[in-house]
Amino acid sequence: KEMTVRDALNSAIDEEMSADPKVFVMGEEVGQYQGAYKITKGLLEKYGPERVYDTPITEAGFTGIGVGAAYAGLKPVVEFMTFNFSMQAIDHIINSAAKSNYMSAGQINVPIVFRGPNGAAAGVGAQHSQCYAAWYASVPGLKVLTPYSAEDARGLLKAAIRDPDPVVFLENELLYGESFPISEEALDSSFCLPIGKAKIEREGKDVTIVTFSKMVGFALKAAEKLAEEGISAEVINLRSIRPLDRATINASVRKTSRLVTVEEGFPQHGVCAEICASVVEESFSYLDAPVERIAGADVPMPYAANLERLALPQIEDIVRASKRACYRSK
Amino acid sequence: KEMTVRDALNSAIDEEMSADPKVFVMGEEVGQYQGAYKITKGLLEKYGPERVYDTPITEAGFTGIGVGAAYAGLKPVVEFMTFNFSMQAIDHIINSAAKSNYMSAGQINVPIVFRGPNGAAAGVGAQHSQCYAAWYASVPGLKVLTPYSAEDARGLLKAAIRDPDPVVFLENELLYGESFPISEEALDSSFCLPIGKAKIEREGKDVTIVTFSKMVGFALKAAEKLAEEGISAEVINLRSIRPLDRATINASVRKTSRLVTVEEGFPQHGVCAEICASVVEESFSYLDAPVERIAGADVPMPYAANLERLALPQIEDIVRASKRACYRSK
Amino acid sequence: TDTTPITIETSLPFTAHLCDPPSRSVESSSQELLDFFRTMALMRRMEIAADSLYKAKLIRGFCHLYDGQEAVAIGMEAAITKKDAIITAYRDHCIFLGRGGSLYEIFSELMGRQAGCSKGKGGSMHFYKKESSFYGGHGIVGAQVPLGCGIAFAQKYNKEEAVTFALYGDGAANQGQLFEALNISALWDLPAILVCENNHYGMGTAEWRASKSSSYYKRGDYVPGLKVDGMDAFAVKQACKFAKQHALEKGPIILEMDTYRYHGHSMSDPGSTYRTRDEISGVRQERDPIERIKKLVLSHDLATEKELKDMEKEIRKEVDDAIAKAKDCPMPEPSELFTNVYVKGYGTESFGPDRKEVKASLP
Amino acid sequence: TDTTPITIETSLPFTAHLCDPPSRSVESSSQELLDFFRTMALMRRMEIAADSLYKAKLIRGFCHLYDGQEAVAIGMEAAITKKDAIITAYRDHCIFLGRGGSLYEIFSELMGRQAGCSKGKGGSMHFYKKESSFYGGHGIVGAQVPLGCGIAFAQKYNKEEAVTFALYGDGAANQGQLFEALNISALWDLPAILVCENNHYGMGTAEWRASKSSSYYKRGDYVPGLKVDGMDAFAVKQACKFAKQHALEKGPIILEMDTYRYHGHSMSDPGSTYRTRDEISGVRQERDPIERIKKLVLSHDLATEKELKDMEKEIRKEVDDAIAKAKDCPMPEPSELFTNVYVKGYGTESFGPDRKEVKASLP
Ligand SMILES: Cc1ncc(C[n+]2csc(CCOP(=O)(O)OP(=O)(O)O)c2C)c(N)n1
Ligand SMILES: Cc1ncc(C[n+]2csc(CCOP(=O)(O)OP(=O)(O)O)c2C)c(N)n1
Ligand SMILES: [Mg+2]
Ligand SMILES: [Mg+2]
Repeated sequence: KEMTVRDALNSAIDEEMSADPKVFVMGEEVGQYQGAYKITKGLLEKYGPERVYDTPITEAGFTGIGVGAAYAGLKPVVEFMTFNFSMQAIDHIINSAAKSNYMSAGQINVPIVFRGPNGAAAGVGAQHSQCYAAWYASVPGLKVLTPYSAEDARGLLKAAIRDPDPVVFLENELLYGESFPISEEALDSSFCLPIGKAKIEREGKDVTIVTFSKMVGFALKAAEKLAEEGISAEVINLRSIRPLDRATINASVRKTSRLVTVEEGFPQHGVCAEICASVVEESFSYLDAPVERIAGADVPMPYAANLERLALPQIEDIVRASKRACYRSK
Repeated sequence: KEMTVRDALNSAIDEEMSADPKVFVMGEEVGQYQGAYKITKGLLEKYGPERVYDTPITEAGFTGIGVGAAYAGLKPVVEFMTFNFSMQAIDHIINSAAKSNYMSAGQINVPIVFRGPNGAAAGVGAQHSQCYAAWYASVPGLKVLTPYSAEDARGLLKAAIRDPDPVVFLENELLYGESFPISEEALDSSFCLPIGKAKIEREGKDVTIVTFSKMVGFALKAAEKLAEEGISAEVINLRSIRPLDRATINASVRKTSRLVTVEEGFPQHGVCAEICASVVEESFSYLDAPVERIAGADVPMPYAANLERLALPQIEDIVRASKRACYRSK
Repeated sequence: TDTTPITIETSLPFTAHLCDPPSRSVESSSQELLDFFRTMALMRRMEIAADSLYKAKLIRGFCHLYDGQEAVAIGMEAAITKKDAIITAYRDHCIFLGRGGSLYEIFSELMGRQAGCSKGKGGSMHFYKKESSFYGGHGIVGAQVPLGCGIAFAQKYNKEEAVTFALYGDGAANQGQLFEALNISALWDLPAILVCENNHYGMGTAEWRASKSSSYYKRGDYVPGLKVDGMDAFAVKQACKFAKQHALEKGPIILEMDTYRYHGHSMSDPGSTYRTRDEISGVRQERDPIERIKKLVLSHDLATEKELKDMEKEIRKEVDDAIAKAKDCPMPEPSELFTNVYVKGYGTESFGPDRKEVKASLP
Repeated sequence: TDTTPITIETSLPFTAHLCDPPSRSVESSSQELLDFFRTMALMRRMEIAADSLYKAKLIRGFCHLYDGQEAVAIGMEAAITKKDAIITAYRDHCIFLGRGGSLYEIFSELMGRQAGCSKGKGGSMHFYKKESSFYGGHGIVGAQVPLGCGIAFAQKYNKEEAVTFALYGDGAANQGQLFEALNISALWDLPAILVCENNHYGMGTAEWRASKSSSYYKRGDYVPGLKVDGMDAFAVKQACKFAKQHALEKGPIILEMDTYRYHGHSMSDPGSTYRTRDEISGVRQERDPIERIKKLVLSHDLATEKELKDMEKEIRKEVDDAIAKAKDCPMPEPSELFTNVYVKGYGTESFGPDRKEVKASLP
């Protein structure tokens, strides 16, 4: 059986809304328009305007309202049309949501999900292509999830909605239409994935490739190519950037002794940098080669198709870096 | 001769305003009140209300206005009362300032400085203590400077104001009142420090300690203690987080073979993580020990004095980590 | 307790925007009058004590005092129930007290002790009392307004027949997120009451220097508003009653409370560089909210000067006792550093500054 | 060129807020009328062509078309000089053309070619022409309004006697930063003109679903405003002239342009799920801005139907030629990936995805 990421997300929200009357959806165009990317399709019709709220284009205002509703015990699922626009509301995500439980010593918890497409889409230019994984994942009090497959999308979104803490849920527009095999278990309405646990997507013994979101697909393709050349790559899908599953990453590197990290976002202070630091801290003596990093180019996203391609990690970059890690040239 | 960081900043702005009529100052309480932390003291009186603007408490609005003025060729120096409030305006810093020169292929450059205290002060709690160094320094198009001493403050702020690109200038409230020796050269109105160059504050041969802002002082004190125990520590003051002076860091580590990184901000995806990644990428084979990281605790900043102390790096943490790097216990 | 009804006339008429103002005659009782006096005097004394503790370095960081503005807290509380929610900014000590918080919790929090209302983790700006619908205590100017509208959203969602009061200053009144939240609240008929505590200064900036229009009760444009003498607890009470009714029936409304802070903005501000001492003493003499109630108590023969003096002595002792007790209260346990980061930490690791030395598994 | 003066009556009266509306009689000339027709027809043709190029996958990502709204660009341009600045959102092709940009630059940018006005690096939403004071081309809803006020700030600072027009949509009109910028502009008397292009939908949301008050010309509260028939280029011209004068003398003003977009919001939106086809065709038939000018041209005997048809043919060819030329234009050089990140890169290293493979020293 197969399912698209879009349907996985849609069904996850649908099921959680049906299970818990405190769950509601808000955001720009999520209702009548069915969602700019149709993730919330059918929800308005099914649950009515008391559960599905179209907001004006005022991220600070509606995010603040969402967080306030969560203070009072509701479970909002707030859509950002893209995470680029979350910058307008970031103070509420950080100062009003992430820190409240701590500042109030546990009085005010904030069961809210902020979700939407994150990172680069295709041809949308510098202001619409940023990846916010590292920013949000740097903040204690937040949980940051990054699904890759349909199973990830369903299992993690359902877990996020049920979670009593604020969750930043970073999707990828280019994955919405992709189909993935899905198990019966994952289709069950009780299905949930554990927050904070990475998934080993492919086992291997020569090199560990750690990544998340769309790049998991690229890493898997790179692993296939590497296999053709006799290199056995283990691919780790982080699923959760915060909490970060340091144990799984380090266990894998202790086995393979080689690490390649991959992300689409800007490199400096990124997710890759943290993974490198974590492995150097915990498994330094196991490392047989420098940690390799493949990331978005250190420039704003250009529009032109050829430049855009150069600005984003490609499968061959992952292959090349993996070979370097294994001291194989060409 | 000695000078406080406050006077260094104040004189830097003053001199640049006097040198270039396009330089003006704006922010909350910067004029009549002389600045919440008195950095802009005397400027209103000296330059009048056409060069010094008190703004309403509307960071998004006045930052956007500052950036627009820079589009049109003025050189605004925008004060955030603290950088925590820059989150309200972060979209303008990232999308309107950092990316414009690129998106316009060089037509719209943005000569603006965003400055103010960053990171933890004393007893101000979770919403007023965040360090934004890693966030801003992850963004291509921005330059991010972090002065420690009075000389840094003068030389870097003057360079920032003269720079044709947007600069995020992260000060530290607890350093404002500190006095530092200052050279005649640094007092000259032509004085400027190069952007993107780190400073070796203390030479050493056994371990490299890399840090910035207030933690430079802690690292220097740690180095003294280490010296008493026969460990010679080299202390690098980054001064600039973006561009990051990878060359100076790596050269030092190639000499000492050991690295301790220190920052006050949250650890995950922080400045330390990037330094570790950079050294692992460029100088892996020179490393004789795991890279050590000392950073803010991975929690929102607590108010109580004892917890706050536990949440922030202390000199003894740096000493301990340095000894670990040198394989010395106790 | 003597609950003889008394009718009190507000000092000034209300000025209304897009609504009919309520009557100037406010229903009260002898008991309420005496309660008002006592609680306001307690608030005043508490804030003065906090000032001293700050100067003695027992309170750190920011500390924003409410003296001068007590009538707003008192009048609002008298009009509503604990099911109605309140949210405010950093100037939150007296609101917390009004919602039923204790002096001991307050002073403990201010000094960063275990018994603090936020166990010492929040500090002066971050008091909460969720059980009586007090949602803090927020440090980012303006942020509490959308948050408050969100609480109102939840009240409506849950069909609670309760409202939320979101308090903000004249400085905060220019914040864009306030206009965003107001538009949404109006579209969705949320029972949100925006209370602008206009104390005429945002830190060191006089209202007219920060606001092109300082008619804050009209700044909602299409949202009704009422201007209220915020130094008159009965005017505040009447306005809040009116606003609650309005909010339940028709959605958001703005109340502008004309008030004054005696202290500087926070402890580092002497509060006298941007306004004259004459201005401050003029307000104290002519508009002081406690003096007004005192006069009413006396003119209605509800207590003698001597009885009120005794009450004040009692209050002073109450405050001193709470401070003494709070001083004896220990600081938080070091392990508290890692609690409350999450409700559900899934046992993941969290780190102190030196992660090889201090690590915790999050509960 | 025939500059015989002609006086044209605006289709509708202006509705004013806190100001006296300008006269409905607009001064023009035969030349101007013909110019209006030609430029608007060119704009229309250009946008239709962009639509086709998008469908042929030669344009990627977002692409927001302006057809229906041409009278705003044209009328505004006719009232001002190139020293006056304009800033807008992502729906920027026609504004750029109006400021003197060429079709070749436009189509090259849309297809990501070297000759694009942003060398292919910006894309549809990020056109600029600084030499004629066009400051873009912005993708974040509302952000361009404070930016525009900042440009006005610079004009005033430099004593330039010029003004800035900041264009935004009815959806953007609720953004808080707009109210923040307006307050500051009013306090500082900035020569900023906020132009709300009310095309009645923000993406798929009808104005009344997003705005409690959709009287956008009044949303500045204390700032004057004027409601204008945005389908009538002469009404727009008159309003912009009036606004410029006002802004120079008294500070900010809001112009609400009642207009309409024929296309969907961007290319993925069919534009017909949230409005009826009847509504669209009704506007086309009764209010089309080009038809209105055409009628004026004919009724003043400035050209025959035939001559206008010929002109349209010419325009079609002009557009086709520009497209053909743009298609021949190469993509940017790969080295352009690393240019323009900074004006001054200090020779520091920048990295491609694989930093051990692709590295650049920033100029
Ligand atoms: C977004 C933001 N900007 C700036 C500050 C710093 N600050 C704290 S209080 C204050 C003045 C607020 O004045 P007002 O809203 O009138 O409230 P009052 O203090 O008078 O009660 C400022 C500028 C802040 N906390 N948050
Ligand atoms: C801050 C932000 N939120 C959301 C978006 C996505 N978005 C782009 S255009 C648009 C609708 C804007 O409508 P309006 O302001 O009426 O302008 P129009 O497109 O009608 O010209 C939306 C929601 C964005 N670009 N920026
Ligand atoms: Mg105030
Ligand atoms: Mg619109």
